[in-house]
Amino acid sequence: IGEIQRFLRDDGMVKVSRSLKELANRIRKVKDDLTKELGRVPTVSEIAAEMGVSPEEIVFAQEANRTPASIHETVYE
Amino acid sequence: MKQVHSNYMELRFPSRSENESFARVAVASFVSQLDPTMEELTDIKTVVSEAVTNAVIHGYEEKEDGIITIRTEIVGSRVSIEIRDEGVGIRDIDQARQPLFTSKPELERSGMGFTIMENFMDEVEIISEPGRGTTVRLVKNLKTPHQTMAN
Amino acid sequence: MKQVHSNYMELRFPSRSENESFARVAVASFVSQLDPTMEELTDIKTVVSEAVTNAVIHGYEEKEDGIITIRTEIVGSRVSIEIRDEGVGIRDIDQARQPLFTSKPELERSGMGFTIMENFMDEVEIISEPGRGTTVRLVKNLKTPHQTMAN
Ligand SMILES: Nc1ncnc2c1ncn2[C@@H]1O[C@H](COP(=O)(O)OP(=O)(O)O)[C@@H](O)[C@H]1O
Ligand SMILES: Nc1ncnc2c1ncn2[C@@H]1O[C@H](COP(=O)(O)OP(=O)(O)O)[C@@H](O)[C@H]1O
Ligand SMILES: [Mg+2]
Ligand SMILES: [Mg+2]
Repeated sequence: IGEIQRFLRDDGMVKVSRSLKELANRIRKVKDDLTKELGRVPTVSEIAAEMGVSPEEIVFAQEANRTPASIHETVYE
Repeated sequence: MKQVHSNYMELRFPSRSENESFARVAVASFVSQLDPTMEELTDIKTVVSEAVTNAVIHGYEEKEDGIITIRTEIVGSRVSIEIRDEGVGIRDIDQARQPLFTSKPELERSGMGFTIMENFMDEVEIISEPGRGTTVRLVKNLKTPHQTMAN
Repeated sequence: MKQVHSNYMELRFPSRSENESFARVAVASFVSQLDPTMEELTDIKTVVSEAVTNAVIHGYEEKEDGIITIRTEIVGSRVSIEIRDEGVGIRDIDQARQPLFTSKPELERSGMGFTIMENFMDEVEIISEPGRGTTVRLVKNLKTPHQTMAN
């Protein structure tokens, strides 16, 4: 279990709001690349497959680019 | 023949503006099972935001203890989303649907919520009764990846 | 004094394995209101997966029309998640909690679901009755940004 935990925790203390923003930026880039490659807009699954995450996670990460993820962000930053 | 994929989810949460973001992610992530394009998902997130914001601001007039219910159903490539509140309701639905109509100009509302829903979705139905609440039923037929390719 | 932030959401969906990913993201996106660390959010996603998978595989024995309910509550920095099914239930809860115990070795289950929940969460409560179903209550106290910085 210690090992599973360590493996799952490699992101350490990074705040979700920041980490998701980075992921959201990568999604945008993958989407642009796939659009050129396929000659059409990619589907969410195609982007998810390219990034090795589930389509649901893509949706979640994308949200980070829209609003401050939390009430704390405005308070503490 | 392949069986048609069908599934649903139901969501309840209090009428607080910070739940708008959660609601759009929950609905969009559920719909992502159908392999939509990013644009289709953005449309869906936008209309969910509009409807939830309406429930918070108009339905419950910013009282934070109202309950908002969202039911999302997928059957084949058809997505139905129902957003319900038990708030003040709408007296004149035809007027509410008019572009630019808003009953709260003092809050700098644009009056474009229902117009956006009509633009982004294939069907928009509003069921409302003053004092009882409002249900907005939205339907979108997703293009299958195959159809998208043909475009 | 600052008022404590509190909020909740309730989610219902049928017992299909394709809803596990949706459930995980829905809970995570709700909890992200508290701006947890990535590590805390990963812990929460993992335990939701484990509990939903248990409801699908054990509770409803892969019948797809069972209903799974998740209620998530946040009060201050305390997150409570309740995952409920109305499936077969658990006869011997102490045995079920044992590391490596599984009643379905033929499905290559690891028997580590409850152990993972105990490791990642601060409280794990299992309420179950054979023939009635199972409720798993999980609680995690998030470190506030201030505490995290002090570490
Ligand atoms: N859930 C609701 N409950 C009560 N009234 C509503 C609701 N949704 C919309 N309305 C009414 O319909 C009007 C138009 O809504 P909309 O097109 O979204 O514009 P806006 O929200 O900018 O006012 C609102 O101003 C309000 O009077
Ligand atoms: N929701 C549930 N309904 C019925 N039985 C359950 C449920 N969750 C867990 N169990 C029982 O507890 C055992 C241990 O669960 P878990 O630790 O997750 O291991 P695994 O799922 O790999 O078997 C399961 O094998 C099953 O017998
Ligand atoms: Mg509006
Ligand atoms: Mg398990």
